[in-house]
Amino acid sequence: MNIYEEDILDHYENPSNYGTLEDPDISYEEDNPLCGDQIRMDLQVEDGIITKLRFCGHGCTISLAAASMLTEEVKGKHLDEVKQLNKDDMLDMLGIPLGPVRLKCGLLALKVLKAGAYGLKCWPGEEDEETE
Amino acid sequence: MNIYEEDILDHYENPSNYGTLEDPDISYEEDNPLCGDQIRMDLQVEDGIITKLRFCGHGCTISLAAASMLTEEVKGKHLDEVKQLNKDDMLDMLGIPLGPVRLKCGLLALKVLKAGAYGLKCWPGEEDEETE
Amino acid sequence: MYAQPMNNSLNPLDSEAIRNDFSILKGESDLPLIYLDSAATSQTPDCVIEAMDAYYRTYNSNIHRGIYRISEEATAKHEEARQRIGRFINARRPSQIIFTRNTTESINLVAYSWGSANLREGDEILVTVMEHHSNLLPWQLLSQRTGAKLRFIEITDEGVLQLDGLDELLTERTKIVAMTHVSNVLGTVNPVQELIAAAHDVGAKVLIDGAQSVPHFNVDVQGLDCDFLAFSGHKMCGPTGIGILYGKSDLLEEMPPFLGGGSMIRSVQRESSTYADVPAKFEAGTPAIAEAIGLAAAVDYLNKVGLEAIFVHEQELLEYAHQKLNEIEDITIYGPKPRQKTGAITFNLEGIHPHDLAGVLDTVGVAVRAGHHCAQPLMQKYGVIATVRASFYLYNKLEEIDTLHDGLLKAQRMLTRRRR
Amino acid sequence: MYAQPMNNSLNPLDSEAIRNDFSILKGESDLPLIYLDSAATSQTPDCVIEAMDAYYRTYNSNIHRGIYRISEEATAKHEEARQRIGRFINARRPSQIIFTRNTTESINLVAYSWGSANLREGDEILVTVMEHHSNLLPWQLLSQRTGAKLRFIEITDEGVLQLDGLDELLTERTKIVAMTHVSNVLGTVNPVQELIAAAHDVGAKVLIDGAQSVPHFNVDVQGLDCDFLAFSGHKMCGPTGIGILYGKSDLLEEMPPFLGGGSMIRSVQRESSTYADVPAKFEAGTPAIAEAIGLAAAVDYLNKVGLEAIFVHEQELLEYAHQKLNEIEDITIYGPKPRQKTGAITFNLEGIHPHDLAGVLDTVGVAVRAGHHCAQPLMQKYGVIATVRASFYLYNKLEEIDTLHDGLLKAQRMLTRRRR
Ligand SMILES: Cc1ncc(COP(=O)(O)O)c(C=O)c1O
Ligand SMILES: Cc1ncc(COP(=O)(O)O)c(C=O)c1O
Repeated sequence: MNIYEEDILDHYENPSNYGTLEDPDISYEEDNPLCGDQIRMDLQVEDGIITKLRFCGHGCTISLAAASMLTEEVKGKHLDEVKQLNKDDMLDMLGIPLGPVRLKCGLLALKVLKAGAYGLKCWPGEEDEETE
Repeated sequence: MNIYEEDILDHYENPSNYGTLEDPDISYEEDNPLCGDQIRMDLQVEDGIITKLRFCGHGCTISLAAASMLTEEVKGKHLDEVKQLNKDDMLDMLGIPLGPVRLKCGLLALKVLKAGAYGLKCWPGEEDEETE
Repeated sequence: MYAQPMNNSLNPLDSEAIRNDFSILKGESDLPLIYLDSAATSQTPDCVIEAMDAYYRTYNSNIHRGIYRISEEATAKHEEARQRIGRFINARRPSQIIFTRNTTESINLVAYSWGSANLREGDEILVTVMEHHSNLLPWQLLSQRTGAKLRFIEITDEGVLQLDGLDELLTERTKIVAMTHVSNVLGTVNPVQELIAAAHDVGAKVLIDGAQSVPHFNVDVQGLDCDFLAFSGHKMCGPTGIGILYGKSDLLEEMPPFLGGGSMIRSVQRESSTYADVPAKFEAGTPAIAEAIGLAAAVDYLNKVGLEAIFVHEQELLEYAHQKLNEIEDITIYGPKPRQKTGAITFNLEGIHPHDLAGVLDTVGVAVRAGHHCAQPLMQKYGVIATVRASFYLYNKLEEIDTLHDGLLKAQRMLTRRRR
Repeated sequence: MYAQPMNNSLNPLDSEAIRNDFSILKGESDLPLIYLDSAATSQTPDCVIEAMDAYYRTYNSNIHRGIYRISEEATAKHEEARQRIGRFINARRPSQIIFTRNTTESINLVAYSWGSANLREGDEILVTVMEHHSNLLPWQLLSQRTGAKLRFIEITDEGVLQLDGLDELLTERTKIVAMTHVSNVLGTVNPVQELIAAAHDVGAKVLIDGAQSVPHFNVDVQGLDCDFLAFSGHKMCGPTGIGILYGKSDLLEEMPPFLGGGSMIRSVQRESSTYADVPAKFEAGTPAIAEAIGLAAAVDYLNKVGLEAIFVHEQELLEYAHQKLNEIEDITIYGPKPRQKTGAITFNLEGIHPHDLAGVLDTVGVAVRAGHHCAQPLMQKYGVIATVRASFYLYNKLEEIDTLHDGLLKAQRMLTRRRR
């Protein structure tokens, strides 16, 4: 399995929900200082439901494709559901195996979205796992 | 070849020139802090010639046997000759191979004697060798 | 203390089978190697050597930030090693495991980073008289930098901590207690759990020097509640060049960096920088990658044999060693009896220099250590300059103690004649 | 600069034969490993792995103070390694070679020990904009501790040091100049010899970061007259976990200790201690014994192949790489031309993220590094966040550059469509 699957490249080339919102209820932006990738998410929310969202930024195929896929996934969902999304959900959407470095790319959009949904302290992929 | 040769043990058991001098011209003492061995050398010198000498102290077989052998060797010699003695001369007297730790024991007496003959900055075995 | 009670229905350890795991113990030299110096460094089983070889021969590459197969593999294996080592001491999170070179560097890291940030003139650092220089010098240097005062817990003649009057020593002025879990000279197992609780009562942090405990019995950092634990790979069947510092997360997070360089940063500007999260913050530069992987293999090996079985086996060796060595005339054995200690027996024979004992033992193939064992304050307490130490590990056999015993008699025959 | 002129009658290096010395390059995976990341870490020849194995399998033991055969053997081999490594850089004495974990620790040792003892507010530390974080962060931290000010030598657009106006930067206030011999990103070889002389003229000391020079050409510390030189084993065919600090004897002797612990002492009392002579003073705790022995084997290996032959071979690879990569549309290559540099070629392709370039190259078996290369101030100077770097060493072949070239074209086909 190759990380440059057609599906990833399609999203990279023609991302869904790319852009910004005029008057977002929630807007959050974050970068990965190691590679400079940067994603911003703008959300319009009604009764906790995400009615509209846009992302923008720059980055590698993985971080942009992940952002695009994620926006498709969460549109129409409740913020509480967004808060439940984890690393594995994001990897399922991407459908490719990611090495430790690219994992950070793959999770950047999710991090931004969750940080938007509520304050987040650390990277989703880096939540300190228990040793057991 | 064993470091516990009879010759070494003999010197250890019946050291030559063990003791102190009443009124030495030169007296110098030094210890090896790593193992606590301690040697003192008292010398009587006439016109640069060592006419009488005694050593005392405590230590392992190697350091005491070395001291005993060394006193035999240098008695009647000129201090200038003493200054020329080096690690290999001492090892020749001992006649046994010494590992890096025991080398320090084997050279303690020589160090003390040479320090007595003139100020010495570092251990004879540790004179910084050139790399080439 | 150590994981008690021992399960006595435990399968005894098969030391013959174990010896087969160590090439060095199968060597074909004329004299067999009777290795009784594991407290200095342990032997390395073949599986550990092979784990490192596999790194070098199949996926050698720098970790973190490498976007290609072997670098991803190396990164994954390195971080997996952190996990496995963390689990071995029951750390809650892998990020609490910081890779260093050895116990010494681990302790210095705390003394520089935590120490310089937290100690002031008037504060006190409490250590014991039985510390290895590696758990004393860093605090001496810290005390010179900060003006904090070093205080000492004394030991009894039997070699156990003198805890009456602890109230005098452990006070609100005490900011950190740095103590060894097990004495590398006497084998004494200290009551660290009680001392940690007492230290926390006065608000002091506790660093445990686990160099001689982690290899020999189950050390549970959450159970002990220690703030820091330091240990070395090379004393627990692992390679040289790798040690561990465990720390409580909140402490590690608020500590300033120690070494600066690659990998410990989040972002660098010319004049200043922000730092990475733990553990990266404390791991500047290319780490000892092969060695971390080797240490994880050692941990797996110890788990496979079983720490409890190792402990029981060592107790058996110790009891036998005490019994045999006590038969020797003019011997002085330092420290407590078996059952209150682990791993090592330390002694002197009247009138024979420890160097000579070690030298004669070498002629019969027995490797022991003679010297101050990097514990001069302890030697000073006993009024000696040096001792001989025989120390045991999972691969030692009872018969080896017979050879030790006979070698000591040989030394007496050779060297106790009529020396003054 | 580097040992010039190159002897052109030199036997060219036989890279096919050399590849046979490295198990990892003979791997039987489906995709061959085209390893173009030696500036991050080099591959390890089998002879180095075997030298370490021999230690573990036949004479593994703690060094210094051990009075038995294998400890004496280990001690002798460890000190012999110091000699051989010293000779490799033409150090006058083995005691000038201090074993550390890596370049990073070597530089931190100087910044802590020499730096804390010698720098005051108002003093200045001069570095360059092309430093690796490991030769920047230690000085940032030192400047925070002491109040000394960091100043920077700029670089030109071609990636060489901007030396007009050096008089302004290098003054009596300058206490130390810390600079890399070779840029790990651009490959630029800096005129360190001239800068060392200029620094000495104003009374400043000079630390040379030799991480990228010592592996690639002959570095002569006496010829250069540098005060300190730092480098890493893992970038010169040696193992991980070992680095070197070279220093001038008088400096090392007057510097205070850095890490405290076993082996660095002469004598220890409770409150204070006296310290051992160099190099022991700076080598607290059990050192990376196997690794020192491995690094000496690596040095022997490099000597056998010949540093001059390696340098010539790398120049050939570099010339070819520049030529092939320049054929690619929309490529930006950073840094100077071959002949003014060594080891590495760094570039970006318009509109493609460096991570993606590295990712696509990985699919054709090519291992390169993408990122800021621990040189963010340099990235900032070029206004980029990351680049791709291909770096070469003795085992690389011209054909591998063809695969790199083709992989880059593949990435362009895949990824340069109509992204905004
Ligand atoms: C120029 C330079 N300096 C310092 C370092 C740091 O070396 P290490 O990670 O081995 O400490 C590197 C390695 O990338 C380097 O290239
Ligand atoms: C109790 C104790 N602490 C610290 C050390 C130092 O360990 P290392 O030399 O691996 O840093 C030792 C090793 O002898 C030890 O026994």
